[in-house]
Amino acid sequence: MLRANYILKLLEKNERIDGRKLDEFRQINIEKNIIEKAEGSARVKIGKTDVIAGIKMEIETPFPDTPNEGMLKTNAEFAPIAHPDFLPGPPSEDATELARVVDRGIRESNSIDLEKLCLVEGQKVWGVFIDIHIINHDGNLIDASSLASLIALMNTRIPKYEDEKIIRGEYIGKLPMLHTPINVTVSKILDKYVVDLTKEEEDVLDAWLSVAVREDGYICSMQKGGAKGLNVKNIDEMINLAAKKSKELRKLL
Amino acid sequence: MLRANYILKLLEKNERIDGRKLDEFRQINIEKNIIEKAEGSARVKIGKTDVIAGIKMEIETPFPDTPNEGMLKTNAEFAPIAHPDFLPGPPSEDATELARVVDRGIRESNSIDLEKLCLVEGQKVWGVFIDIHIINHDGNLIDASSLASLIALMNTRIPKYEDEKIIRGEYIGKLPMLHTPINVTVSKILDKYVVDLTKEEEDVLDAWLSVAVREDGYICSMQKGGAKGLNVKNIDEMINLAAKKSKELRKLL
Amino acid sequence: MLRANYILKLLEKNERIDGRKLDEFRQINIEKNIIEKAEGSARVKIGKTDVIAGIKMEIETPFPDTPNEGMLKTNAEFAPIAHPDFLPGPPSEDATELARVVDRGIRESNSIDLEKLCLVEGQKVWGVFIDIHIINHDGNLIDASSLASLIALMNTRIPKYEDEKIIRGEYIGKLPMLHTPINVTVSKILDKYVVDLTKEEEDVLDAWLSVAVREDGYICSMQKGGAKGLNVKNIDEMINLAAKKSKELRKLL
Amino acid sequence: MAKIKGIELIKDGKRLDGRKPLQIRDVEMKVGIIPNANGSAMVRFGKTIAVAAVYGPRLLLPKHLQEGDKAIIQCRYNMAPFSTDDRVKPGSSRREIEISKVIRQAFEPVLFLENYPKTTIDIYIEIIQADGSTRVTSINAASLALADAGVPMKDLVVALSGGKINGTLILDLNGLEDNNSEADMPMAFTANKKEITLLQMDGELKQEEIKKLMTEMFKAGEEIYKMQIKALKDRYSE
Amino acid sequence: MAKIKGIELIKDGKRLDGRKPLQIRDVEMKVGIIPNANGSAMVRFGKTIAVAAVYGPRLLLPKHLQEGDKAIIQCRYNMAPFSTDDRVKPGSSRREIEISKVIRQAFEPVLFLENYPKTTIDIYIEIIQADGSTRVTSINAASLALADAGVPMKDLVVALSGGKINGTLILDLNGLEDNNSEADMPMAFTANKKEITLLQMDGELKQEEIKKLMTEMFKAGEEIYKMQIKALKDRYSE
Amino acid sequence: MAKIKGIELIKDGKRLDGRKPLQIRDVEMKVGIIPNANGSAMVRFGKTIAVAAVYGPRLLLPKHLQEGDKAIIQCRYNMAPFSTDDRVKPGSSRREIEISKVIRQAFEPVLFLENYPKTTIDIYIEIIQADGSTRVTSINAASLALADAGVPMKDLVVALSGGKINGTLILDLNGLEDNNSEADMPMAFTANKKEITLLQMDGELKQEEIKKLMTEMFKAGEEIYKMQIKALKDRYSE
Repeated sequence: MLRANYILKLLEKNERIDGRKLDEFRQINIEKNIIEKAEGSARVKIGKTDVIAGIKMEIETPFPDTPNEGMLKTNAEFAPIAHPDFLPGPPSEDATELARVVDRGIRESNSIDLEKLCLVEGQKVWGVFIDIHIINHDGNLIDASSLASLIALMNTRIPKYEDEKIIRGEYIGKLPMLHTPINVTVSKILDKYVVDLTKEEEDVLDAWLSVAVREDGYICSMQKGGAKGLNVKNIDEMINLAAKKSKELRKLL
Repeated sequence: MLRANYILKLLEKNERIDGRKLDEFRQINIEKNIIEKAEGSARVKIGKTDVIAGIKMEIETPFPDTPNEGMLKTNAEFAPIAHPDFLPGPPSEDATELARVVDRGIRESNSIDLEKLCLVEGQKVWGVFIDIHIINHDGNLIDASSLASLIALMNTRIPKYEDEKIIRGEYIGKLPMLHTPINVTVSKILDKYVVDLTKEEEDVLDAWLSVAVREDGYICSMQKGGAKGLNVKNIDEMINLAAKKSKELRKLL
Repeated sequence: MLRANYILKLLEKNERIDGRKLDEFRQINIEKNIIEKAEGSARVKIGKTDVIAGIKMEIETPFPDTPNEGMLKTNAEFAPIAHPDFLPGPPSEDATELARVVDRGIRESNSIDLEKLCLVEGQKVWGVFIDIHIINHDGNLIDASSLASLIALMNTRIPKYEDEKIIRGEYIGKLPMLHTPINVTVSKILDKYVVDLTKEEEDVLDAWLSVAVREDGYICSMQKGGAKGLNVKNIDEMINLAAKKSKELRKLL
Repeated sequence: MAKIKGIELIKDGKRLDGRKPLQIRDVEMKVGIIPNANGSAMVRFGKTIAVAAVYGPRLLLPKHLQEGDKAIIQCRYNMAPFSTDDRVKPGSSRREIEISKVIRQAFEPVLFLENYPKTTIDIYIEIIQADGSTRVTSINAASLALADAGVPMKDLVVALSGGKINGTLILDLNGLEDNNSEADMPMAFTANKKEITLLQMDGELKQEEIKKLMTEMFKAGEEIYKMQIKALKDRYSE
Repeated sequence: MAKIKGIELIKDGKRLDGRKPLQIRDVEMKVGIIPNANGSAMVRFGKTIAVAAVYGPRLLLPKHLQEGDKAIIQCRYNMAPFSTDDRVKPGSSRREIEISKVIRQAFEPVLFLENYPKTTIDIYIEIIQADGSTRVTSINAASLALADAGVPMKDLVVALSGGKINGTLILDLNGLEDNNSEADMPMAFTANKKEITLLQMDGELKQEEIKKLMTEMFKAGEEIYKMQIKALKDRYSE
Repeated sequence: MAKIKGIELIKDGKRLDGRKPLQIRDVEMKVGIIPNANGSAMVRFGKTIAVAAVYGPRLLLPKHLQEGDKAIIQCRYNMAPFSTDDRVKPGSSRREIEISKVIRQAFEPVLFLENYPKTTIDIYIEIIQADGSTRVTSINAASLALADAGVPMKDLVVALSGGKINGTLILDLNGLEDNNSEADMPMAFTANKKEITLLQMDGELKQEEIKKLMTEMFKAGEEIYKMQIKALKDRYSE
């Protein structure tokens, strides 16, 4: 509690416990293609937060109402290595939300050209599986996971498919990408807007808004969280800040 | 406990706490086709007990030993809205029993002409899914659920099936029904036979016998419950009462 | 604890609580084909330990990398009838290990000629399901279960398969067997090697080594267990003892 | 045992396995087969084999499940994967959950649960082979297992199935009969007082048929009771 | 309601169900429909029907889940199997888990949780029929159920969805619109203070469109709020 | 890495990846990679990458799982969905449950569990990429993570796999070799005392071959031990 009070006191003076500005991200470190067995992969570290996204391509039956489109499935695991509170077992509510927010950012922005992933209409399409594995949790999992997933997708290759078999290790080309949404989560603490919270900052936030911004400026998904409300002005200013920060993050792609 | 004693004391005098006669049902209220999205549906209220049954028609693979018959599957959910003791989670033992008793009444009386539900022998048949949703539980769930299921089935329409797709909202006719079993549960409390127990009456019962009676007088299924035994005379008299009450309930169809 | 100390004290003098020698099995009782409905079955009692293995043959899709081989699946259930500590529910860690150790002994020794179990390459093969059911647990479940499984397999008949249907009760021949691995588990207690432990002996063991020995002397699988380590000399001597005892047990086939 | 269209289950007054309508199958009962259990028994009706074990009364944990003024009965009926024609997948099906419940209730009337507060009496049943009438075979096994465990009972519980095939009332349905019968009626009752503690029925029966069938079932139950008594005596005279 | 390629959802300024872009569907609200619950309500937007029940504040068990200084909210949003075109399999999907979470958070800001330490306030929602906008319909139902339960609230919570079809901003998406929209934005807010307690968006919107849409949603929210008040009055004047 | 009929895994004394029979792959070890954990490490053998984290000794809850006189070890070995050719479905397979158990037992002999009653030492392992020998790679990572956590150990645990391909004894099987080998023998042992704490074998080996293989594995284990020591020194000299 003393720590929490200290964080709040500093914020009142527009200061943060690690010396950052309110709208400043921690250092971001990106490694691409770290998993040879995956069709695409990326590891993103934002400060001490450490996330791996791996992409597997599998043959699936398409959904009946989109018979000529590939499928996208996103899964997040809060591996128990990553935080003392993470326990083995089925995905928690938070892991489920994380996977769905990342998924929507990518899906709703039409990042992947799913129509190019159809092999036999109504019968066989490529399934793109995004698996997010948290290695260390020090806050801002949504932005780190979204970024890792996007970069992994951008580096994903489609394997050869011959005689009803996937030939792993041989590729016919890259995953066709149409758009690159960047997710930025802005939090409100007291009357301040803050980005890229550490875990201990997250423990004192009032509300957060996660915004996926496309390269053309379109907003493609939003999710509000936290135990307090936000007014229209808050939302507007938080989207502004998210849009601004998304441009900075975009340079990392 | 005072309440329980009071109920028992009244029963000794052939009286019930809500003024009903021992063989008298509470007021029954029936609404048909309340769920447009379902192929059939009914809501049955017996006193404060409130149950919805919805029928969904889906394409299924038939069982190997009945390759030209449709399938019937019955499921009951004790939705946590319905009683303070109902909790979210997989079906309880009681919900499982309820679903199976309702299912057997309908299945064993040959209510549905399952042979007319075959599309391609051995490959494709209509599956008839009865889903029972308890909205408020004030006793006698079996009779209420059985009645709701039967009425829902009687109002079920078979959707169009074209090009391997179900066309929801367009129908080719009604579900072919052969029989209409009515389920009546008779309980023994002390040496009395009582029908349509409220929840607080159920808490003091000795034993119950649920009997499905067909329009031609045949008994099609029975289930005994409760922590005490019944002798042959009890059973005989309870079947008598169930048969008599089933005729009254049949008028509601 | 007194009992445990007594067991240990006796062992120091090379004696066991039931009068056996350290390398002596309890009486082994074998019944074959006790389950008519199973394609093969055996019940093995070693002292008070009582195990049934049943074999079911089912049609399966082969694994993609072995399209013309049958499949082997082994499952063990610690039925709650068998011991006060066994509770209903999904397989425990120990039951999982038991199933996998039995499975490996049979699989790795190429006991079954799986290539002869292919019906349609890449599409239909026979699946051989070994189900181990513990009836009473008084130690040495691995050896008893392995023996029961092997004998059940040796007595398994392949059902007729016609018009895409298994004709149960009619058979086309025996399951083709190539090898007969015998599993012997040797335990180390203090500095002694002991075989066929009872449950109360197992509670005081230091380490165990389970060894599957084929009729040609090849070792086909090993598994070490227990909370203490073993040195190379231990391992060597324990394999020696296992090999020796396997010859005795082999006479029971 | 599949459903077979138009199968004739009774010819010249004999069932397909040669039995007369009211004849029960060859029965075997053995008490005390599981050394670890407080009580146990195996009962076989024809090819149907049930093994029952009783553990308890023993302290029920976790505490919040305890009843302060009586014991609870926990019952699990389970089919071994190899017990049927097609392999049974491990894990409780809805059928098994329901049967576990009705078996538990078949014993509630005869046990002195109020004598063992905060405890559980666990009745575990494994169907080793299933050829019809498994729940009633289970009840006979559990009845013996409870007696073997020394759990005081007001009366032994006896169980069997009755039914109707091709218009004829029969006793002790086998699997083929069960799947093709016009009616199937399992029943359990106390051996002496004839209190019915389990009764289920599926199919089509007139009320008179039910009465008639019950009368025959009580009669046959006398025989089953004698076998139970004999099995218990054999156990204690070992 | 499937995704349909190239479907035109708006023609001559009218939506396929005849509504104007900013018109919400026929709404029905009924409070107190579940006698067993501490509070309950049914809310219908067009064909979408949500039933909510509130139990509590009641003691939370087991103990280790309790919060010493406040109540927790437990929320479950569940779709009835028959509520949609294709049957929904029972059991919580990932979608239902996420929606349960955001609905719970939609009420956290308005409840005095610190007044009820060690308890839980359970909000259970059943979607009886789903034709788009189910989560916002659920929130309106839950808001009424909480009021009916007498759980003190800082403000009622009002919810509706906005979106964009064929370039036009609309309110209250039905199922067909939801599945074929360019954007879908559910929102919940406190009726008087206009504090937004749930906000989600999927699709493609410019920031100005979001602002414009929110303005319209607040306006329509006034109407929904009036309906809530009326439904509560009807309940108490019964 | 599929099973391939008739594959020749060794030619002219060289394995398909160019290694000599008794040569282990390129190894990388890094300690302290997970800031939140009490101890952590990454170990890579060729393409096989394991990450281990240790939490504890920490109080074990709920209470009824505690051992009054010692700590328990809880171990979970888990494969990341993207770690293999075909995606691994999340959730513990039977293989993972067994491996978790044998890894746990590989450490029981070296920990002073009696010093930490009522606690748990949690060893969590994630396989980030799998190319054979994952369980022994995991043990090397867990050994370093335990040391990094400051959990006192009698000795470091060293692990590697041995096996036989085309009649030749080899060390450190990769995935292709594992799936097509004549024998696969993972082993873990204490670095100094050479106490074997994990030993498994699948395949066909003569007893002399097992002895010979173990001798080579102990030799190679010396090298792995040196790498462990170096990785720990690098950590503390950061």
